[in-house]
Amino acid sequence: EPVTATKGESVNMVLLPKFLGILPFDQAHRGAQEAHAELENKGELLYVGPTPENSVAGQIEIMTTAATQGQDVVMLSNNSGDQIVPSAQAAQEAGTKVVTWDSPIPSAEGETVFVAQVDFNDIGVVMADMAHNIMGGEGEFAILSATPDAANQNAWIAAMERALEGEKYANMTLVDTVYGDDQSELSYNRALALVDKHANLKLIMAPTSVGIVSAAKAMQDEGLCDEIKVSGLGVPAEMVSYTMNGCAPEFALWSFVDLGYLTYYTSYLIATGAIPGNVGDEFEAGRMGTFSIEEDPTRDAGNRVLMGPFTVYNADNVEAAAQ
Amino acid sequence: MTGWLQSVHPQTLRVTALALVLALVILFFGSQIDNYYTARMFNRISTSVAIILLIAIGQALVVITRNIDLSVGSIVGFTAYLVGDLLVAQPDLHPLVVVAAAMALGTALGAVNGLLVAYGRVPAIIVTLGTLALYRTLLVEYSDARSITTANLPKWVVELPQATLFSIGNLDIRVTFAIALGVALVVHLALTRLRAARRLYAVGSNPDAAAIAGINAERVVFTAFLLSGALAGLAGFVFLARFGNITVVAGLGFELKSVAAVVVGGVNIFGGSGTVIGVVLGTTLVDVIDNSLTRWALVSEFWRDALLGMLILIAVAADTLMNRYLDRLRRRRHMSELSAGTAPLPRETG
Amino acid sequence: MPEPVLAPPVLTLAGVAKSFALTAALADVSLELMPGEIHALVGENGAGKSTLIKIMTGVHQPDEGTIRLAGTAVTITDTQAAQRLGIAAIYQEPMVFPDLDVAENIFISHRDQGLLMDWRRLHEAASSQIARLGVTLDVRRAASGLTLAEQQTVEIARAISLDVKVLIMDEPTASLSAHEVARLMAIARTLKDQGVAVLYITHRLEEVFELADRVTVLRDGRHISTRPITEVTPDALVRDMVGRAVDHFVPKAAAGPHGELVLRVRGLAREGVFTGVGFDLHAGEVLCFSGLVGSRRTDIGLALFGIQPATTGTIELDGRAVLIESPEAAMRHGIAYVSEDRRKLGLAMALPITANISLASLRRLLGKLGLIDRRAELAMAEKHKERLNIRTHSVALEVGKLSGGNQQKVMLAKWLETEPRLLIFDEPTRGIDVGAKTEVHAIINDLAAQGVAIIVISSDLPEVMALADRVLVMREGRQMGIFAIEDATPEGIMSLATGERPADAA
Amino acid sequence: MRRLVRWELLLLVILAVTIVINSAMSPMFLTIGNQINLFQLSIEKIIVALMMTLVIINGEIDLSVASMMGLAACAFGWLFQLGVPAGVAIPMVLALGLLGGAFNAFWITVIGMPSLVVTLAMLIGFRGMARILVEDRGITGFPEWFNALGQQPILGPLPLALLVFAVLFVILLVVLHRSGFGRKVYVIGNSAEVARYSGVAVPRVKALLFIASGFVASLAGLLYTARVSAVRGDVALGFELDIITMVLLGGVSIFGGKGTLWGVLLSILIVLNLRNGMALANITGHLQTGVIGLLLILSVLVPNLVQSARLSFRPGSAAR
Ligand SMILES: Nc1ncnc2c1ncn2[C@@H]1O[C@H](COP(=O)(O)OP(=O)(O)OP(=O)(O)O)[C@@H](O)[C@H]1O
Ligand SMILES: Nc1ncnc2c1ncn2[C@@H]1O[C@H](COP(=O)(O)OP(=O)(O)OP(=O)(O)O)[C@@H](O)[C@H]1O
Ligand SMILES: [Mg+2]
Ligand SMILES: [Mg+2]
Repeated sequence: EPVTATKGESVNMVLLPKFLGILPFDQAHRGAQEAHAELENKGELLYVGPTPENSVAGQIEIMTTAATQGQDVVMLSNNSGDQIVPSAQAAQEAGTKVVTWDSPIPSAEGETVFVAQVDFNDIGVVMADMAHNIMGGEGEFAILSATPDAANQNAWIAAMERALEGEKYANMTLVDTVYGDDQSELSYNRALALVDKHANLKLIMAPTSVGIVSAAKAMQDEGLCDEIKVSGLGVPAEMVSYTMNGCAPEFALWSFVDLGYLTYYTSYLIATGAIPGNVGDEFEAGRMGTFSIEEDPTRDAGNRVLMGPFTVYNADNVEAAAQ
Repeated sequence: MTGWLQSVHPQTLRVTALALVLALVILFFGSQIDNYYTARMFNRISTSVAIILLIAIGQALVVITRNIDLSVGSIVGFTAYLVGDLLVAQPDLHPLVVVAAAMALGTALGAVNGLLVAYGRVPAIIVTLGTLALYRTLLVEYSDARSITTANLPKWVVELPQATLFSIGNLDIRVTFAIALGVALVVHLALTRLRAARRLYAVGSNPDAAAIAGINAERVVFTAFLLSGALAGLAGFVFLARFGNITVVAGLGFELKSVAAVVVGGVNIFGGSGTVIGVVLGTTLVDVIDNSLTRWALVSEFWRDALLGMLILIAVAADTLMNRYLDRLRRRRHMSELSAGTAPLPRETG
Repeated sequence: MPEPVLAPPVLTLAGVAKSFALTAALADVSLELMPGEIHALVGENGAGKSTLIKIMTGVHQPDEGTIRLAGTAVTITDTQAAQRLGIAAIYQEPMVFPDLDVAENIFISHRDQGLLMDWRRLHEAASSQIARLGVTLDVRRAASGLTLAEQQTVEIARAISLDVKVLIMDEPTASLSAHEVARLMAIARTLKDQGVAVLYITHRLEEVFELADRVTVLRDGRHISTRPITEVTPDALVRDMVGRAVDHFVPKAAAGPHGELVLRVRGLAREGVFTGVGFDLHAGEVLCFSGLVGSRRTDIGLALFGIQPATTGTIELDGRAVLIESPEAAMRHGIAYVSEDRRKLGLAMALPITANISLASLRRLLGKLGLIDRRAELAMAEKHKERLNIRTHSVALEVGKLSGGNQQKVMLAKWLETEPRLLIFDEPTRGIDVGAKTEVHAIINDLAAQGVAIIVISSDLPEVMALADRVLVMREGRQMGIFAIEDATPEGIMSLATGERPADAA
Repeated sequence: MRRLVRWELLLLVILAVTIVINSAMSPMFLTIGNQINLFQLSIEKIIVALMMTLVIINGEIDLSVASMMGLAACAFGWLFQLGVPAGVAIPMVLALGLLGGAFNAFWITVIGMPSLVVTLAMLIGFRGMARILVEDRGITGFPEWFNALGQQPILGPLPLALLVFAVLFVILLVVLHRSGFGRKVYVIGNSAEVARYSGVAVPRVKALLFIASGFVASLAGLLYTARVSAVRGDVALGFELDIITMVLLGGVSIFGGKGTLWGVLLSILIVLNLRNGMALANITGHLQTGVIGLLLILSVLVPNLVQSARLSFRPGSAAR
């Protein structure tokens, strides 16, 4: 019997993104606001975050401050790896729940539960499949990731490499993995360097929204879109022109609005004590339906709520999604 | 020893040493990377140099006056975003108006720096460390987490990076690169020919003496910041055209990159000396090293930065030592001529 | 002889006063400059001379008083304004732009030369300005390599190249030797003939009497007297300046037998700089280096002090050959070098007097743990303040705020404190007043009497004649000869230094 | 000298105002726990800032400190993964810090390159070496005692890093303001030539400072590792600007020769309290950096304006 949330309780909640100022996290904020209104929470929903330059130290600082302020729950898109653990544990001890979303705490220590946008293994498979589609099942491709420290990207790349071992992908070779540090300029230059370094390159797979547009623009600018395609994870609004002109025929993403919404519900329920946050808890998350807490198969430890699914965008649906 | 050394200006010597180092670096990578000496490589590097060169030239103007502008990265981001926003709202604006708007915006931000440094007498590093944060804050607040996307930009902007002015064989001279080179040429001519521009050197060389010589040092410093802002604004426009997708992190880190290009290019960080040719060579040197390392098969992704740091260090050291050696050679030659009685005595003999 | 001047004064200062935080630098000073006169301004160190001229050129603003130019009251807000009014100055401390070449340095203040640089014309014009001063200097050279005297030359050329009504020279000859001084005086006279009012500040009284039409004395920031030169005697002038009578030069103690051989130099050379230097120096002996500006005397000092070590030759101290490759090494051997350029090389201008005086002998102030004994440091500074008569209300004052002469004394104090065996003075009395000069000479003689071996590099011939036991003459980096003082005449030294007489005639 | 006293007075006033406003805004602010947290959150930066004060007063700059912190942390993680016991790895990492500092010092004092260029290159270089060591891994699982060093109180409520900060402050205070070495640091900052002509071994002083700077940075890197009990390639990324900001706000002249450690201590307290107060008021991200940037500018601008306003009262005495 799934648990339903009691409306109108007073829960102070903090939504803590990797950093402020970019679209996906703002969308998640919108989803959380939607849930906040729906649940008639008498408490406050705060949206605070660090700057991109100071992300790790900033997240730790905000986590510590939230505990000091006696907030009830921090919803964290973790950019700090396990460096956040001591402060998250301290927060838990002080009575502040820590729910992660988008990007978990790798060791799961100090984390109550992780709201996963999709199954990380699935992302690997989908990326492999998109590559397979675009390349016609054979040839060389390379990965352009964010930073070497980006935990999600690393997990997705690992999952993709596992998927590539399958029979279906036998004629595809992953020749290189490079990092554009989630900055347009670096990503753009790295993409071109990949092209020069690997004469037979057919695809650049960029599991990061900054990387994928930069790579697409680079291929377009150098007139390479016919030979080398771009794919990965991207925001439809940013990708629409490249999908329509064939530079990036296919890419995937999930809804950050929904992710924010679901994270809010999960956190609210845990903070109000409606669910303890253990494996097996089942609950109702408003318009999104029923979810449950399960063990996270993509990490050595930790639990997750799996949102899913995600959408693969192509020329047929990207324009509608970009609106 | 050769006679020409004696007549060579020290700045020329400096540039020569730097050019030699650059040549060595290119020769080295040529032996390591297949298809290195190709038009494609030229196009890659020329286009990637274009943005940072504009910023570095502005930075050089400021550094020559014994100041520093750490806010250039934020100015680039700010103008890129605002001009993008303007273009989304009014896609039919004439390109020249757009460029003018970008430069005006940059100039305005540079003016704030300049006012505070020159007339507020606040050290440049403090002012621009402050505005580095402030301009970025303004951008974040203004943008409200929206980003500019390629899809909403006019076609001519999106296509600008691939626009080619003319080609020599396969060598494309892209418009963006031509803009940067054009600016470099204009500034070079100004710095060597324009009387007013020489005051930048005077002020940076000895601010006290400048005041006493009747130079309006405040105005000179203010102007340098204006120009740096204007060039960062122009770079912001090129940035917008090149990457299309502008978020609040646009231009992050350009401040240190431009300072690196400027000091590698032989501009004295304590003011008073430096040439545009040096800056062009310095920018190119750093960029060639960076771009070559990413294409060097032997080097794994994780080794790149360590090598980049070491190569910059070695290049600058080589430049320093070579420069010092040439200078010593020059002086020694002068003295041996002196004692042989073939050179004019440098001083009064009665 | 000066005619009685009838024309109205070109520049009039009336009741000018100026104070800095705790110092009243000027109080109720009035001064009139006539067109076509050379007006000398003299006074002790710190009397307020430089402050007065900085008020005329807009560097400082007066607290009280008025300035009139040709009868009309003016406010001189900054140096540009002064230049527009036709007032230019050569400052006491040369202010050149090290990164610009000599020619640009000379013409930097000219604003009527068009939009673009004409480098060829610039260099030609600069060459001719320099030639007017009787100096050969490559105008394409960057000013950073110039010696202090050369910098002074550039300053002078800059000032006289401007079309001025009033030219102020603040100790222009402080680092020039007789030869260049003569050229400068000739120029001053030419300007005077063209109707320019020249205000000439100097501590060398013989120049006052040779050049000036009238002379004004300042003391402690107050105007003491202004008189035609014909109506004053040197002694009267000194009395006005100091407020009491002063003996001009301390007579040299009879050159007694000198002590042990301290320093023996043979075949000393530094590649491309100087060559063939050799001499002996005994304890208690004063050896003076004489020569024209740029004759590389300073460089020998620098070699002995390890700043720019010699490349060939031997240096023996107490009969043992030593290698001096750094100032630290030189100081370990008991060598001290008082630089000619106090501003750039001698003093840390932003630090207090105490820290400057103790700098070279810090080690002796260090207690356990390497901490500075501040009380001892203060006592050290006070001791020198007394002994050298350093004019300041507090030894905690930043050195940069002292007058030029007092700065010089602080620098001397720094080196005296190291108690060296061999002391090299480079232009030790540059810019210090007659009283102080006498004091410094007395100190040098004292030190010699105590058995310190002393080298004095000086462009001031009377000083050389007064101090030296022997004189070493340099020309263009070569040692031309050594005289015992009994055999030396100023004319003999000069002709050797200028090459008018073959070297072997010495 | 008197100027500096006035500067520190100004900082003291700013600090007092910050504290008053903070405690009025948030009841949590003045709790001991929060006060310790406020230090803990930036403790490594402020430790490095103390050493940086000496480097900048000496007329130089060390931009490589944050990368050295990262390298130290990564070297520690890497050694630990290799099976080196933490107790052995610590001295090895500290030695690495000395070595890194000596490396900087070599190019600066022996080759004669400007420290800005050298340390800018090593800002990239040290970070790159950290990358070589850990690549894309995150390393955790250090021994309890090690993590405790960064997280548990050692003396009363005070954690180790805060004690290190206090001890380092006192040591550097004595060294800079009382010792012969400190005097030389000031003189060199004022004019390296004057120092040389006075027999000061300028290269030795500079080299010592850079070596010490490398050492302190590596120590800070270790303290950071203990505090967050994990290591990644981006440890301390970008800290250099914060560190330099604190030093400059403390009244230290970027041209060298001027400034005191007291000023820097006050500026550290201001920045930390301001940050903390804003965080408690939920002002984060760019707004926070913006406010600190504004403070940095205003703290110099306002006194300047006040001064010239006062001077223009007495007509025509604009002191230059
Ligand atoms: N900027 C300043 N701040 C404080 N005091 C100053 C400043 N400039 C000059 N003074 C003081 O004013 C007095 C007059 O100095 P000034 O330089 O005019 O003397 P001077 O007559 O030129 O001496 P000298 O012959 O040594 O050059 C001195 O006591 C000096 O210390
Ligand atoms: N061409 C030059 N380039 C750089 N430095 C120079 C040059 N000529 C001289 N110097 C430096 O200037 C200082 C004084 O030099 P020099 O030996 O010519 O002085 P001097 O004979 O004492 O004459 P002066 O009266 O000019 O001091 C020394 O430090 C010397 O190295
Ligand atoms: Mg004077
Ligand atoms: Mg000399």
